[in-house]
Amino acid sequence: MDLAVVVLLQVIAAVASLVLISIGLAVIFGMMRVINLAHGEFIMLGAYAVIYATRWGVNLWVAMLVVAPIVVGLIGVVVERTVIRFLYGRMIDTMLATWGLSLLLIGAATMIFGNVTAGVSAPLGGVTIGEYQTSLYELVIVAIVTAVVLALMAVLRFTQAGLIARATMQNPAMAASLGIDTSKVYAVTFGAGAALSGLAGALISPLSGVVPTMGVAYVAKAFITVISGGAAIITGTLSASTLLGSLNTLATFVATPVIGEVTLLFAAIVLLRILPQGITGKFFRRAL
Amino acid sequence: MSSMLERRKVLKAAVAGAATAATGPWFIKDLYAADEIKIAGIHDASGGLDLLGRPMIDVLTMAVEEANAAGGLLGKQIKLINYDAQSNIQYYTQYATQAATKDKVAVVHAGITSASREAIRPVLKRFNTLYFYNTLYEGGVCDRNCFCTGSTPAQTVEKLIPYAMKKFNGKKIYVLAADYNYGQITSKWVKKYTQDDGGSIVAIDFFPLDVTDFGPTIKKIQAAKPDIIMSVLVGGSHISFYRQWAASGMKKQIPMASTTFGLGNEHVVVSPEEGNGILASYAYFHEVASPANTEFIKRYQKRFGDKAAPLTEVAAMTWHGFQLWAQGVKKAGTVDRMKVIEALEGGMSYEGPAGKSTIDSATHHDILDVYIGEAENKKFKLLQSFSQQKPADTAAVCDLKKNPNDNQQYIIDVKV
Amino acid sequence: MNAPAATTRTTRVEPIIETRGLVMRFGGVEVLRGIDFGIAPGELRCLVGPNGAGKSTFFKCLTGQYHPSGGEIRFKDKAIGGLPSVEIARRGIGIKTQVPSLYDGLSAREHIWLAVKRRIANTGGLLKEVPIAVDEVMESMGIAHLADRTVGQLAHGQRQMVELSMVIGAQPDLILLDEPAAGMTHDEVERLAALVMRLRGTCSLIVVEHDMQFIRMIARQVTVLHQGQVLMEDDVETVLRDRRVRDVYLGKREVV
Amino acid sequence: MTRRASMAASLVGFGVSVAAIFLLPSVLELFTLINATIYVSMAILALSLALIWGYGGILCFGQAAFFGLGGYTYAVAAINFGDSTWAVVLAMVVPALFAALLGYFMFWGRIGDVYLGVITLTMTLIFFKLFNATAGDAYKIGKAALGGFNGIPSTPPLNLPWDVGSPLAPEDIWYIAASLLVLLYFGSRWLLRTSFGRVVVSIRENERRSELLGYDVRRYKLGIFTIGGAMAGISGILFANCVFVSPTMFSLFYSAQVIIWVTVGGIGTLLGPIIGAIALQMIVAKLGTLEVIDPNVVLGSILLLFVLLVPKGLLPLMQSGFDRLRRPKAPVPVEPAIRPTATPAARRPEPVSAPVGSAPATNTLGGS
Repeated sequence: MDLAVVVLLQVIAAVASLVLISIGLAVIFGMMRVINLAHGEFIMLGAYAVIYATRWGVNLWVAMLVVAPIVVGLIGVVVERTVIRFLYGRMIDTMLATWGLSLLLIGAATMIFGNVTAGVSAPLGGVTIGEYQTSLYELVIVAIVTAVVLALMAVLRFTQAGLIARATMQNPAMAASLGIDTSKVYAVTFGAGAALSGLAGALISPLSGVVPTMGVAYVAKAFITVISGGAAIITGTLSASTLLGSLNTLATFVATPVIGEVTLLFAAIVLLRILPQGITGKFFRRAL
Repeated sequence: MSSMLERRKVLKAAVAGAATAATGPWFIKDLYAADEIKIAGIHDASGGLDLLGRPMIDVLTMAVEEANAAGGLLGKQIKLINYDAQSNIQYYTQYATQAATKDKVAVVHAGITSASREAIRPVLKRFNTLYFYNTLYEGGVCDRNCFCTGSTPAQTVEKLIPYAMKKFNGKKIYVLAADYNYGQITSKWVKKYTQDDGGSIVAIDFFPLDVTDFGPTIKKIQAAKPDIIMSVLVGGSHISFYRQWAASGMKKQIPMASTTFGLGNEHVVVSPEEGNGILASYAYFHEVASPANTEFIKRYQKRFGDKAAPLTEVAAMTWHGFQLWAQGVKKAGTVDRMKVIEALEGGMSYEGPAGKSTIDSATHHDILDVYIGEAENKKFKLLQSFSQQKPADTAAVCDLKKNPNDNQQYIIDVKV
Repeated sequence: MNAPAATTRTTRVEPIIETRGLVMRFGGVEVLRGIDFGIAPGELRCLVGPNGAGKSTFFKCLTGQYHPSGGEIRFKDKAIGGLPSVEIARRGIGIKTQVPSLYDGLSAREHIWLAVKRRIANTGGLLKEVPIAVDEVMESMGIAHLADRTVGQLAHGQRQMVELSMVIGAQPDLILLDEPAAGMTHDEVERLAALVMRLRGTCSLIVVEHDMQFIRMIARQVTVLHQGQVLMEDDVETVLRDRRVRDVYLGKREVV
Repeated sequence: MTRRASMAASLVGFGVSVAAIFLLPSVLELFTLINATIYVSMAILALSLALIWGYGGILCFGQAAFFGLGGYTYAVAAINFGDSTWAVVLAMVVPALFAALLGYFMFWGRIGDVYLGVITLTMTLIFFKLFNATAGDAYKIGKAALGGFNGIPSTPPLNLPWDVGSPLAPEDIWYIAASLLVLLYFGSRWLLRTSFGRVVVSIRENERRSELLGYDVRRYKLGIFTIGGAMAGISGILFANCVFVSPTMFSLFYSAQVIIWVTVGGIGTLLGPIIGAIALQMIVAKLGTLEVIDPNVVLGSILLLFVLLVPKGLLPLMQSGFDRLRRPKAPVPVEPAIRPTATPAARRPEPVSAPVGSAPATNTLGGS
């Protein structure tokens, strides 16, 4: 019984971490039809932001929840202004350009931070569930991810900024004729997506080693999750993460971490074959 | 490409003519190569294995510097070429080829993981270049061109398992191992010695070197309820395990021993709460209190200052490996590969920071002093030592005296 | 008006293509609302109607680009509704789309080659016949002088001719022309009309066109589509005189 | 260029490359020659993607999958057979078969542009993970242990056909690799001139049109995809011979690099990607030894700058520059001189989608 609860918690944690690493990419893809292959490096920069902020004496939670998103968000705006905006409407080209950016950032990080593994210790201790112990920090991540998703939903649905953003993404020409500064909307959206990636990196940093190349491990997974989810940002990411994350964790329990990963990847391939537009291309089409 | 070659030739000629070789660009050094002995080091100074690699490079550099300061070898200066394989096996092959065919070095000290060793061993054998592998590993390499100076399971794991079972008063062991030849074979030894000592293995889980998420594994371990965790994990990513293990609160519940913890200074990287109490066994610890070691560490810290990391077996054995080779060259009076091998096979021995290492001529492995230590506040507390342990595992399968042309790594058939 | 057309007319010939109750829905919007339509082999039919009447959607259903939501399409007495485009093309329907659909990076000759090669391969002919046939088509269509030009660089009228040549070069049994005269000069329109007249009899044609001059030049029978249904069907003069037609369609355009 | 001029250019190119193949071993030192062999084998990989992506319009992020399969098949077969002859054949057949299977799965499922990219990428990752996890004793194919992370370092080198006693020296492998590159390059040119090749190109230009003409687009895509897979397998064999076989062959690193080479060299050309592959490898190798700047920075900047400033790639840029030089002397053509550079639509295989809703703005309103 306790084991079932623990497994369930583990599944929830895995789904949350998949949402966490994908949501920044999903915002940028869903809103702008741009696939940002430098997403993994935004995660990496978020993690480094935490490492350096804590070294300079910033409180760990402040570093994770405030410093990292702001730093990476600003980097995102700069990237949008200097690269992405020249490539709107050219999806493949943006993929290639952001891939170049990804390599550039890995190289730059290697030169600046060194190709060595840094890390911070996980805050908080364990909690006891019956006979089992689990990490409290994992549960905190679940809570933060839930909060982020709810906030994102609220922003998109209920605020003026969200409406402007959605309008611009739906029909830029129309939005422009209504007096909306579309290029500003794009920049802010890209920045917001980057900030979410930065947050992801920050929250991951206590759990895994921080190296310049760490993003590579996440970008493919995030990419696959977002595409499997389809165009709807939140519903798509949630549904794909739930499906893929659960399969991954259960397979890991039954077999090995490798089989878990492979199960996730196979599931994504089969899913895309059945639903070439992703989950929300078929279901929940009107969702956010 | 040919134009580059052209330019190089022209430059060579120009510099030779002007006789200003000393200030010439780096690629002209071939010209006065005859005055020096070139050796190569190939280690990971970056990437996931940098924690292990950098002290090895530092120590090798220091060994060459000290040798040169003392007048060099056979009256010639030694030139060390350090390659950074960036934790990428492909670079190992590439640099080994380069060291052998382009630099034409006298010896290559190289390799951290067993994967990297098995990648370069055939290359150096093919190009007739002597090879020293200075890392502890799973045993079984039988190759006359290769000397393995690090410890093997028969020297360390055999001592560690009964010690841990007694200290932790438990018999059920859960093994976590890196998923490549080192982890695969070492976990077999762990199983063998556990069973020899009356214990049992609950499970063996393998993890690729890039795995960082151990959440499900930690839950699995809890469900299996072992008495002891045995970690055969390797490299930067796997450090996450120690962190996540402590964060889940399990560290207080189940004690841990390891064949690798501390080897890459994991005990310094993680916090004391995460690392304290983990048992490990090596042929060298930074904390070894011999005069030779104290003196050695003093010189090392003087040379590298702030950069000086605590030294571990891989660094110490790199030192021993270089010294053994240098002694072999002196005895042979030449850097000629076969003559040096023959000199080394004459029971060559060196007494240094890690105590006495003697080359076992039948296996090309070392007879070593071995210690068991416990991590305590980013250091190791030495609990017990065992002097002059033989590489019994490899000796059981390899006899280069009888079969000098043998060239393989025996996967020792562990009876379990 | 809702009676199956054409077949009830003078001859009792089996129609080469026929639709019954053809319906096409997009989400909640019904663009085709039960179209009954048919033409006899060798017939040339013009299809007119205001913007949004469903003409291009109708063509897309006939060529398998859309899968009809309901109703039936029969071609040469076989049901083809919902078959993939390739299959329909192979059974002998060719289309010149409204926006010229060409290979901008290829030469005109390569365009015709692709069409002729498909036809000859389909009929089991020898590949070495292809180049000769390609030259013939270009000669007869009057585009031989464009043969080696990259189509992306041609003027609009020339592009129309290349696409038309490609469609004709494939020698389908039924040709659908979606606004072939759009963007052509007066001379080009006249040549086009002559060409269409020449094709009559060798194959069946359905032409969607707004240019009433052009329709008058080529058509006898005209079908009027309005809001996804057949409004009327008659000879060209009758249709053009009809008040309903003027109301829904011609009144909005100053073509006549 | 007229047909005759291009024929002459081909002949000259062929002559120069043959001369280079035979001259290089005598001027280069062994190490450089081995590196040159690696470059050439990677250029074959670039060529395979040039066909699949540049001409077939299939954005494949997983060329490394075929490359790795080729390498592993070769290693496993050569170890088991002892003789490399059938190993070579198998190492082309297996990736080709796999490409055919994957292609069937994708093209018959009507999966397009970005989704093709995701699936091929995912496939590569699966291979990487699986082969990385084969260190255990259980993972043996015949006599060959797959070795997991370790790979198969003791891959036997190529030998003379059916003559195990004559393993080839690094020089011989150079001759083979370089000749293969030349052969495959001219073979690809020939392929694109056949009727199959022309239809493939037409599909890249306008898939819908080819379908409406009655071409079964899926089969042609499958064909070119399979050929590209086999070619990547050949590259894998050569790589296995001059480096060694390990799971890194399936890594994102190779998939990424090959896309960069094709982009930089010029998509829609065959020579461009070859030049791109060789030039960029040389640059990165040079920078790697200088240790001043991280090679990733250079590679990333190059890709970024090319996408932004030279989206058509190096070779088309040079060609149009060349044409512009020649132009004033040639008789002024009658039509307005729009060079292909001005038709960006032809550049990318798939029509690119704009931000939501803005794509088909103009044409759908005109009456349907």
